[in-house]
Amino acid sequence: MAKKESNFTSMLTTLSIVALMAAGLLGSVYALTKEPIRLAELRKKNEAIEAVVPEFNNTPSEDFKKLGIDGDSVTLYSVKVDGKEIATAVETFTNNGFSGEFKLMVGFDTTGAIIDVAVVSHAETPGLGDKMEQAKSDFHVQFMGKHPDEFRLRVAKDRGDVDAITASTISSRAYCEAVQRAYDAYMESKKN
Amino acid sequence: MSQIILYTIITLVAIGAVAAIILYLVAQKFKVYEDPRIDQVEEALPAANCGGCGFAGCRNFAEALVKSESFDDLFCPVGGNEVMGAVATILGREAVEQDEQVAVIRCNGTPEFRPRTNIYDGAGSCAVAHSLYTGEGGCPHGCLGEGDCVVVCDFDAIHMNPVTGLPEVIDDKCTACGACVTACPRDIIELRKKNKKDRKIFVSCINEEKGGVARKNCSVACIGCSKCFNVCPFDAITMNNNLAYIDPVKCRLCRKCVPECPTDAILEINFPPPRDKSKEKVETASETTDSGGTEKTNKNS
Amino acid sequence: MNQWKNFSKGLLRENAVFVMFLGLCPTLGVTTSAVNGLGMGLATTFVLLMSNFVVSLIKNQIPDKVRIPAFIVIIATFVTVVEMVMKAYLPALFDALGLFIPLIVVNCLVLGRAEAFASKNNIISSIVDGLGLGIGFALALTSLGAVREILGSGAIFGLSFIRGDGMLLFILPPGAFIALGYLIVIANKLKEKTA
Amino acid sequence: MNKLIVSPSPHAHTQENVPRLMYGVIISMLPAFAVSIYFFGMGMIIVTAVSIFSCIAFEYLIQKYMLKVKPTHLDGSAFLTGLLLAFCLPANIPFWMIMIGAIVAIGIGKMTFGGLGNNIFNPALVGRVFLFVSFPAAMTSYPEPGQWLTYMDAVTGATPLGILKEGIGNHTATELVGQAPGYMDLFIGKMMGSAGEVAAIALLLGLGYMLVRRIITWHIPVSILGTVAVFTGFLWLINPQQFADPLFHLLTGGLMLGAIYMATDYVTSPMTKKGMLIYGVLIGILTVIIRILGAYPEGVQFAILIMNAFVPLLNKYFKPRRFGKEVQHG
Amino acid sequence: MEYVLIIIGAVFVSNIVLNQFLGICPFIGVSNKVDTAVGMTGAVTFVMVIATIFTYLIFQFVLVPLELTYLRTITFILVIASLVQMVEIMLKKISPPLYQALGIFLPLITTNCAVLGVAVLAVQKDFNLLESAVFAIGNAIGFGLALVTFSGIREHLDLMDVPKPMKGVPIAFIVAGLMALAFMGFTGIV
Amino acid sequence: MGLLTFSRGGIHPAENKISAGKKIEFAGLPEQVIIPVSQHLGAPSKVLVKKGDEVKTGQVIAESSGFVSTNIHSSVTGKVLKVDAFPDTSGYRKMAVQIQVEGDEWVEGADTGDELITSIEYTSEEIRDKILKAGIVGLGGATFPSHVKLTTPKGKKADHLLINGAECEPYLTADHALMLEKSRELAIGTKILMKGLGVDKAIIGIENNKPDAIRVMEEAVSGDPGISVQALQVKYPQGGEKQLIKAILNREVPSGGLPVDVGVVVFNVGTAYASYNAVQKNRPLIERVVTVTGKSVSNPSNFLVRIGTPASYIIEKAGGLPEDTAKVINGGPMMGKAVSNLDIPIVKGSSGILIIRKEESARDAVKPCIRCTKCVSVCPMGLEPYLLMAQAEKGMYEDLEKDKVMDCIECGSCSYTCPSSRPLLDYIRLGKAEVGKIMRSRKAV
Ligand SMILES: Cc1cc2nc3c(=O)[nH]c(=O)nc-3n(C[C@H](O)[C@H](O)[C@H](O)COP(=O)(O)O)c2cc1C
Ligand SMILES: Cc1cc2nc3c(=O)[nH]c(=O)nc-3n(C[C@H](O)[C@H](O)[C@H](O)COP(=O)(O)O)c2cc1C
Ligand SMILES: Cc1cc2nc3c(=O)[nH]c(=O)nc-3n(C[C@H](O)[C@H](O)[C@H](O)COP(=O)(O)O)c2cc1C
Ligand SMILES: Cc1cc2nc3c(=O)[nH]c(=O)nc-3n(C[C@H](O)[C@H](O)[C@H](O)CO)c2cc1C
Ligand code: SF4
Ligand code: SF4
Ligand code: SF4
Ligand code: SF4
Ligand code: FES
Repeated sequence: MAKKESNFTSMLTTLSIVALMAAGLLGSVYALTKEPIRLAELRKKNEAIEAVVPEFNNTPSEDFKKLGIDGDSVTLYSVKVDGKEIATAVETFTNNGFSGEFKLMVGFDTTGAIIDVAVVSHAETPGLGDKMEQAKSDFHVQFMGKHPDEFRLRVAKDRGDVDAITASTISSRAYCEAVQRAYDAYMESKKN
Repeated sequence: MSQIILYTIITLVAIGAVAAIILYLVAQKFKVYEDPRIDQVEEALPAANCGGCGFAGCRNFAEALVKSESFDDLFCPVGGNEVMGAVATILGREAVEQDEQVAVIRCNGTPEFRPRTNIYDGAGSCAVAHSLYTGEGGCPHGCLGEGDCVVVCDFDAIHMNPVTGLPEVIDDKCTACGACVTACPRDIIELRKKNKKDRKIFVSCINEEKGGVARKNCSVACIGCSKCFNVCPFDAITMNNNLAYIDPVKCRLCRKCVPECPTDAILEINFPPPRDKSKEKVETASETTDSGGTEKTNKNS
Repeated sequence: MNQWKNFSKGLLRENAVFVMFLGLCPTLGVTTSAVNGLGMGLATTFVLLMSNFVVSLIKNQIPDKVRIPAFIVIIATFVTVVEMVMKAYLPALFDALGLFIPLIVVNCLVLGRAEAFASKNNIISSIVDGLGLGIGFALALTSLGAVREILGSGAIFGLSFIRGDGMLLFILPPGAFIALGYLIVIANKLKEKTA
Repeated sequence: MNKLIVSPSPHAHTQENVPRLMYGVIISMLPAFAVSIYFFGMGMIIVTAVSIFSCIAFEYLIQKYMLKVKPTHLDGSAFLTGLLLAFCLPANIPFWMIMIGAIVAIGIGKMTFGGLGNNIFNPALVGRVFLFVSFPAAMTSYPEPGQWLTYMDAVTGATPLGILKEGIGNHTATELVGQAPGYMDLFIGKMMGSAGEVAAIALLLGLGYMLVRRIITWHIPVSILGTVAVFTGFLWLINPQQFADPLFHLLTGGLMLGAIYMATDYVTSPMTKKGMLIYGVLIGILTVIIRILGAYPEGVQFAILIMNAFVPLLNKYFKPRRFGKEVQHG
Repeated sequence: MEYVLIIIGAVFVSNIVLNQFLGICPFIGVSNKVDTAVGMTGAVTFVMVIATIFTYLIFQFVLVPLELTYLRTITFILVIASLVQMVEIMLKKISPPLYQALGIFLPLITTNCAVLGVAVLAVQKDFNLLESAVFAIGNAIGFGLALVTFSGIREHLDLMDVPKPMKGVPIAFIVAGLMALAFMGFTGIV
Repeated sequence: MGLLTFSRGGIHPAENKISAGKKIEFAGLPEQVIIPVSQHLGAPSKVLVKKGDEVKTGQVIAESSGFVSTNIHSSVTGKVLKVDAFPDTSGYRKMAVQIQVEGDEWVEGADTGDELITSIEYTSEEIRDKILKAGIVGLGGATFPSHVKLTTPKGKKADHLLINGAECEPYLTADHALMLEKSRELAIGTKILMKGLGVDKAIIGIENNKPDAIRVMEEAVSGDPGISVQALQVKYPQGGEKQLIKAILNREVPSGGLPVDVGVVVFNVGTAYASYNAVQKNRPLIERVVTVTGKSVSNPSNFLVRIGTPASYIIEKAGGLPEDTAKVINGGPMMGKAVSNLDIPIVKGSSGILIIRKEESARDAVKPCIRCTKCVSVCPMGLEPYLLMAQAEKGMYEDLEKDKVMDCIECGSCSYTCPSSRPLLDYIRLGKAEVGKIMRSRKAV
């Protein structure tokens, strides 16, 4: 079959047809994957929340409020069982990680004690800073059950109660800072 | 859902169309004349604009192709040989068929024939040695043995024989690129027609000094006696400045000249051994040079 | 054309990464582990395969002047499809590959093949070509990922075989360049042997 | 008669050659080596021996079996690379890490480029930074001085710069400098740090020796040390609470070792005096920036490597003043 | 100050080539000569800034309102491709010398991940228009810094005796790796 | 005045002036002489004699064949044996006249007496003509025809004459001996050259390691207000004319330019002495002072040698070739040429025959450049020898030209100083030759 002649109309029509077909395909795939993508994202958030609080039966990822703090915002998810709040999961951040910003999820029970801490996203060095991930070390365990009012959220070097990850003082310190920020936000929200 | 598909279609088509129209208008307005062959060549290229060819994009490469005389160093790694072939067709620059050639070393001044009179202690470069003096053997035309030719060969086709102090060409590897010919400061290397079974007959000397002088330094030098010239039935030999030269095209490899040479300056390589006793001497001579092992048929007997 | 030859050339002889040096960004960017390399390789293979297929299918309907834009649209479409599907069903891998999924669009390998091969050959050859190159690309990424993972974390496909950590450097950017540099040398040696 | 030797002029040559230069540098490092043995004892000896031996062995093996060229492992440069690598490692580092560092230094840093004279980056520093990045834990725990019979089991602590980096923000610089050893201790090397970098006085002695023997010129070390002094002095004058004083910066960390022995490596430093000065000043600036702003407490190693990359450009754009460029009448 | 930080971050800390792995193909391909590298840098800067601004506008004012952000990739690449071509055509007519200096690099830039990458990163990072432009400039400088330095090293290596199997691309990668290693020193300065 | 020197680069190799203080001795006449017809820069002279001709000492046997060319005279009396190509220092054959020596009878008009003729009774044209006729070329080594240097190009003006008594080459003492013994003649020769050139200032530059020569010369010129003596620090290559001009007058000859561009002309002391003989005594240039020296030489000497005398002849005179000889050099160790055979004739440019022992001769194995910058810092021309060598090796001629390879004065300081024993100058010379070719062909187009 001979090649098509290149003139303005043929060019325009071909391009339009290609774009049309592409758009058709894209639109349909989008429509098909839209829900799964939303679910996947939700699942991620919920998983992070689940990791730091006890069982619940509401959808905390849809029950949240944002609180502006330190030039950015912290999100507080309220965790409920049968409509009764049993805990709060706070998504908090720090800008002082070894590689800049990272995000944590901190669970507080109704008294303000820490239930658990999990890492939401980070760019710390694999093998060093990334030991703060729950799966990679027990660093988070020392925070469980501690109440920030009596547990000094600082690394030992800064005269605190936290044992830093070996060779990762910077990450550990940032981690503490983020937890502290979560607590501050939690207390703030309690006040109102 | 259908609404999303609709928006998608509209947006995409709109962007596409707007881009196309603007481009079309701009192209019309800012037209510049260029060699149409550049377009043609560009067509043939993959348009990957990957820079793999070393140029800044396919068009740039196409311009280079159109402008350049030959395609040496110009190659598109994405398109490969097919594309390059297509480009050659467009530009009508099919490689001209040539007689296959191979490099030969026109010096046979081994230490045995050309005793060493000096020791060279300068930079390991023939060019440097050449500009300095006549060479360890005193012959102002002979091989200096520092291996400039070896260094430039990209095909590993030429090596120094440590025994003879002369370079040797591996015929199968030599692509007749001529790099060694240019590199040799003494023009010792010549590209000669490749014959059947890699046979060669050539005068392995380029000394233009008078016979006596030439021979004093090297016992296998061409002394310009013209005996070979007289015996050649095909007029393949010419004499110039006390030096015989065998034209590789006219030469029919009859070997008549070989035994004539009083100094064994004419080499025959890769021939079966001579039938005749009187040629024994010649054979020994070429055997010595061949001791490096490049030649196969010599030892066939 | 001999389809096996057509397929196998992409594996080593004309390997995109080791020989043609195309698509280097994802090669370096995502290969912190063998799995990531494999995932990226397969995603690229899919796009390559589909775009080669579609391009060879419609090559005669497309006027020359709009060839490139048309191809880009086609490729971008498949890239977006991969992007969305991966986000929906393999979110962890999607996070690991990040920016490099959309960047498949500009991978010279894909556009180059569409242009150089698919727009000139029939459908079967184009598919085989895309598959060969794609798998070659995936192989290269997987091997680089494996090397970096073994040296950098002392693990392979996530299975750790030493206590503690490996040489962290290989997980970090400099390690990617250095490992690839030496892999290219090894690939060249292999190529010489098989040639 | 003998055969006459023929060669182009000149027919005379100095006594100086590569091994003599290299061993000259090695001799100049002996005082620093002695001080380090005094402070770190057995660890220092083990680390140095392993490092030197591995560098020479890897050079030999790579040249002989991979590059297939005549080995030059005894020309002193591999010895020197080994010695310098040892000097910038902690004296308690496991010996297998030293060997990895050596193979990286010699294999990647030097032989990949074709051996002596061809490399772009300082091999010993490549080895060190490779280890630093690969094994940060081991590379950031330094033995305390004064332990003679310990190696990997040594008691460790933080370097003065480490104390500064860790503490700044929560404490003032003056407080932190006070926590570190006193200036006299810093000067004689009684502090935590890499095995050979501690003794400022011994290193300066070595510098003097190299200058007298004309192995190196003053341009690089002086421009680096001068820039660091001026830059940190300036900051200190602005805010002594936040920034440590220049003397502290000069005497701590690997600055002396780097400025005297590693930035001056012929192969990886510029070819002209102008180039050397620019190179030195930029190393100084980068060092201070990394020390003060960066994530790492110490910046010399990176500063030198970064500037190594710029050396070809410096050589390209800073040529010696040619004779007779401008005509003078006078 | 904020803008300065964006630039320093893009140039030194997360250098687009040495740390982000974008634009590696031209980094390896067009780095044989310093002069070429300088030309390439000029062209990349030009296109990167314009492309980032355009794509930013289209993203914010077309795709976001229509909730079509998933079309990001396809629209961006279309915009960049057309833009490059348009610039090329116009440059050829308006300023042939400039075209000679920069234009020849333009086609190469379409398929350079760096341009698309920066455009995508700029919207991903929620920058505003000015920040996006500054971000693009920073990355272009970062690209140029790496490319020019690297080409200086490669020119230098041409004079050196690099072992045969390492010659060319392999040694280029090793050098890039060691440069990346050196640039790790900038970690944390912003 | 204090000690002066040039400002950048330079080296100080062991001086080894073993033959210093030896009186100049006439070497005598050999059996045969071989007189090359090209002993100078420029066009070879045209041979006027043929086989069998009888010639007298001082007779013209080859005449100038152009402006940059000069006459060649027979240095002996005898019969022409052959006009043929004979090997020169390099072994390549060059045209020369071989004469069987029969005696030493001078041509008419030559004044062979010793008395000093002080007054100069010639115009500058006449001086130039006499110098051309006498076949005088620069005896400092470059053998550039002296009458050309005396002819100032249009639009340029010389204001200073420098007499080069630096003799910075190790071992050589020929100029030194000449200054000690012929100081008065030298002073007159200097005045002749000043007149020929039309300048009224001349400075004689002498390195400080020859204090006796400085004293003697100061005495000899004390009556002439226009001439002064300048003591110089000992530094090689102080004798290079560009360095000498920089040292004494602090002027820099521009790249690619000539000394006259900064108003200076430089002559060697030997040239000044030869000019005296030519102008005042009608004696053409047929002999010169040659140092024969070396650590093993039994009798290191300064000989007055007839042009064309075989090197082997004067080596015999100095006690014969020592057993441990490895290398024989025509000239000094820094710039001289190693000879490939001992029968080569002494020519106008030969300032010494240096015999080197085995242990000093061999070059070390070439090692890679360690980029120590020593070559860069010793190069008196501000070049980068390590780079030039690499470029020459790789055939990068454009870059070579850009990096000013043509400025290299081939002093060899770089090769001398390189700790890696790199043959820097060997390759730089090669590069210069190639670049020179390219530049000439460009000019031709
Ligand atoms: C390549 C590399 C990556 C690093 N990554 C981290 C990190 O992710 N987190 C961290 O806190 N420190 C990191 N560090 C910093 C050092 O380990 C630093 O010495 C340490 O944080 C402070 O020492 P300390 O924790 O032993 O007191 C890294 C260092 C290097 C060389
Ligand atoms: C081509 C050429 C032309 C020259 N022309 C002049 C001239 O016109 N005037 C002059 O004073 N010297 C002239 N010279 C001589 C040089 O200045 C210089 O004295 C000579 O080359 C020897 O110097 P050297 O021994 O330092 O190399 C010329 C030299 C050359 C090679
Ligand atoms: C490196 C170098 C060293 C030289 N050393 C001397 C020297 O010591 N004495 C000398 O008379 N000429 C020396 N010359 C030659 C001078 O440059 C110059 O040619 C000469 O003085 C001019 O005088 P002439 O034409 O009478 O020879 C040297 C040249 C060079 C390039
Ligand atoms: C003054 C001087 C300093 C040197 N510094 C180093 C160094 O820091 N690191 C190193 O590996 N080699 C050093 N060397 C040795 C040598 O130059 C090095 O092995 C080459 O870089 C290898 O090509 C030095 C040599 C000298 C003369
Ligand atoms: S350089 Fe070329 S012509 Fe010479 S031997 Fe090698 S391949 Fe043959
Ligand atoms: S043939 Fe020529 S280039 Fe080769 S070694 Fe002999 S002289 Fe040198
Ligand atoms: S480059 Fe030339 S001028 Fe410079 S030191 Fe070497 S020989 Fe002398
Ligand atoms: S003196 Fe020798 S080793 Fe030093 S830079 Fe020059 S060439 Fe290289
Ligand atoms: S893949 Fe990034 S520029 Fe080629």
